[in-house]
Amino acid sequence: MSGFDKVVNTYAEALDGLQDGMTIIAGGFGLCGIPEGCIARIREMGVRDLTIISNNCGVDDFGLGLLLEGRQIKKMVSSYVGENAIFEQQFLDGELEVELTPQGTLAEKMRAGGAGIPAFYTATGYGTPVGEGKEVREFNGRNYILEEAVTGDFAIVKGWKADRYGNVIYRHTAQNFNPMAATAGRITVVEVEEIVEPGKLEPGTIHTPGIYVNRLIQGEFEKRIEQRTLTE
Amino acid sequence: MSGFDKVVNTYAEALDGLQDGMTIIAGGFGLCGIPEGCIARIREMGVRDLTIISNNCGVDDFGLGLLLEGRQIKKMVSSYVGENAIFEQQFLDGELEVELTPQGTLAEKMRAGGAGIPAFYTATGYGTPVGEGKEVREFNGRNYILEEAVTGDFAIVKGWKADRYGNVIYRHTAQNFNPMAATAGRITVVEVEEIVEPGKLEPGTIHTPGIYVNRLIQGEFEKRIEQRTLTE
Amino acid sequence: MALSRQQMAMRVARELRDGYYVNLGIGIPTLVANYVPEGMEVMLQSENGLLGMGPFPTEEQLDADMINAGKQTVTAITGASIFSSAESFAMIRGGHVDLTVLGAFEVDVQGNIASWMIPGKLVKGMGGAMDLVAGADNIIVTMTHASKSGASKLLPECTLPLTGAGCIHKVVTDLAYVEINDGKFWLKERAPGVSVDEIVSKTAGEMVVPEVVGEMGF
Amino acid sequence: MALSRQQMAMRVARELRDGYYVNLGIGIPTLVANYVPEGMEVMLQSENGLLGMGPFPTEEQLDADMINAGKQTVTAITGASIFSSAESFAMIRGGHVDLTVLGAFEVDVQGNIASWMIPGKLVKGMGGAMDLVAGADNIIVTMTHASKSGASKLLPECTLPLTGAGCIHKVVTDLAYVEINDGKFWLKERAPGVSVDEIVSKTAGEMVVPEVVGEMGF
Repeated sequence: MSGFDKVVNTYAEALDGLQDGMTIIAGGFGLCGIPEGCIARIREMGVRDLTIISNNCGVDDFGLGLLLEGRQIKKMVSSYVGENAIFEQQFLDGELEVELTPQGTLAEKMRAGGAGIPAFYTATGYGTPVGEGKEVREFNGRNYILEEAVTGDFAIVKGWKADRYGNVIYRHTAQNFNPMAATAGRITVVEVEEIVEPGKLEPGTIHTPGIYVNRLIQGEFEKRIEQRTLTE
Repeated sequence: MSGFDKVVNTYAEALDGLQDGMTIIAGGFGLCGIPEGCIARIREMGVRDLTIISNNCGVDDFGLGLLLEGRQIKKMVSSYVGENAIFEQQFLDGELEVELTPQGTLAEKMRAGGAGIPAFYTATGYGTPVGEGKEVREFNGRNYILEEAVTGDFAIVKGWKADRYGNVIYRHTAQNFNPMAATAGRITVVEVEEIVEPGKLEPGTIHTPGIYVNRLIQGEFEKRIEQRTLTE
Repeated sequence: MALSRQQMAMRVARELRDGYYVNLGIGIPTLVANYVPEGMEVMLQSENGLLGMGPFPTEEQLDADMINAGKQTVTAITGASIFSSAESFAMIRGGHVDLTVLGAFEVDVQGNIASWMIPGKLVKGMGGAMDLVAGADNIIVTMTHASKSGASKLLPECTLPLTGAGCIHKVVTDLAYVEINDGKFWLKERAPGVSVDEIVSKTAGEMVVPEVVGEMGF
Repeated sequence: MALSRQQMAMRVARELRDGYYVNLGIGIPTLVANYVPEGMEVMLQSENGLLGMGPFPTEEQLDADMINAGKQTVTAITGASIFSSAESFAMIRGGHVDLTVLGAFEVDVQGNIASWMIPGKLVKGMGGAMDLVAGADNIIVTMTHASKSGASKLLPECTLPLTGAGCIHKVVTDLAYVEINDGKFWLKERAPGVSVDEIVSKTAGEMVVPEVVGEMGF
């Protein structure tokens, strides 16, 4: 198995090296497909002054909300942060900095960070507060703004199945931001529901090739539902 | 099945509307995963002055080489065009214009074209003939050049299986440029080895969602091997 | 009489075509899915990464890993595809979605839209709205024509921070169907029993009114 | 005596580490795969879209849909992944490949490399070479130290059009292992029986020569 075996046995190993002031890119959308175990471990570690790049910031007592509770986040880069009273309080108190980024731009910034694209143009946000201070350029008669890539010291990612080489498959819409996050961490940690032997996953169905993954851990997941909507 | 049934029964229908002077984006790498039926039909149609954006240009008597044979190509945008004597002759005679583009930049330009990203920066080609005349910009102490997206009037794509809604799966390394090509055509034509009913393909394993596909046709493929290398 | 929310959704639904890929925002836009005309099929795109969104699940189908952009549990229809958020917004930004329906606070004669931020109030974020308005060629805004206090939402110039610039051409309000072109509102249809005068009086931006304005039928 | 092609590949192989993802170019670089040290595993990336390239196939395994970047039929190892060319070059350009080995016509003291185009000769294209040299932190160029006519390929400044600027730091030639830093070549090792004088005489760019230059062992 040797050098390509990415499996670690504890979250302590998985997040070894995470320090105050670092930037973390987190997968997940709402509470769906979030790296629950990594978040719990970061809470336990007590590291502070974190910059977190994630589409949302969880709820008060679950997901990234736990790190707000621990006053560990200095800055959030997100598209929507509306589900969280602690968030609101820390923001109003000036403890928490927020950089609102359109959802598609955020996904593309992560992808760009992993793909060696330092910046790209997008029409999203042109003429809005998001475009303020950013370069505007016209292509084919339309105006676009320049957006720069993001990368993280760590990326924390939730997968479904992975082989020991770190080839990952996501389940349903729990995919969301996870594949891009996985490419954009200097150290990428993936937690999954099941680890299988190499060869068990069909090569053409792998969402995140193992080259992006540094540490892999099997976790247990509450998978809390944010809005339980049922058919009548 | 209604409005989402993308299946057409003839290549004539599949390429209806293709005219002289148009730009075609073609999937494939070498002779692997090339839209054989579309190419044959374009040869038959005799349309001329085409701009073809494709990583390679086939060989003399197969693949896009057939369109060279028919003197139908005005310009090739490719990363490597070395396997083709007709190509060489037409290029030296000044009949054929060639825009050499690094392979990764070409793939990214197609993706950008489909993804509404008009341009992006890349280090690839900086300081080389590819960078000449292109904007150079520094990000984090490194120099990058600006590359613009490409789109086509048509995209011609080779898949493995697709459902009638145009959800496509590629087989092995016949994937190559096909998924990006599929996103970048005003009209995207996909030919596959097998068409199945919707629901037969697992939603999370689909490489090209049907939203990108306008016309789908079941073809027959020679799948010629360019370099047959066997283990001793 | 002003249209109900259901009637507004019904009016929007008339813009659907067979085979459309559609993104529906939260609120009235979501209701549009209930009024897809008989014999027509549309496929719903949810920007978190699902093309072919189905109805809410039964207890047995309920799955925390299957949600929509509103974070509600949903199902996927037969023939759906599921992908990353980067791929999802590639579709959106690349103009592959045929119709986008969303709410707004204000629109103006230049086709600007404000829908995400009220200064002084806590800002929750734009989510995918800026990408949706920037990416789509075909957008319908649906909102009440005026606020409860009577202030017009169809303005000469948006007063709130924009979601997108120059991207809106069609507006369905509770009073009218209005198009936006050449720096003007163009009154196209009125709600049953609503007078042109009422619509004009509640439209702050310049509006072109044809001699005859047809009444929507329901 | 100058190294054979096999010995050059063997010398390059000493730069491999367990768990490295490696991209090997055509020619001598391809031979490196034959000299992976015992007990060490590396995974080969093929830039058309395959991570975990295996050996050539048997007749039974032969599959037109499974080729490498040189368009040769190959196999995939257990634990391989297959993806689009855009994803493949995201890996490459994003710096995720641990080691890239490729041939060249020339390198110079600034770390520039020329490997794809000889003016006056027909240009076939750069393929993925420009992406590979721009994306990798760790690149080894392997080539003969001088041309057959004796012209040095280690120059003060490349004369041919570049493949990449300032990106090369390690060169394995048939005569020596040379590093490039601070605008100079640094002689690190010499081929068995090759004198420092010969190396210096065949190196046109400024070269720093330490007092003792160890001989490569094979």
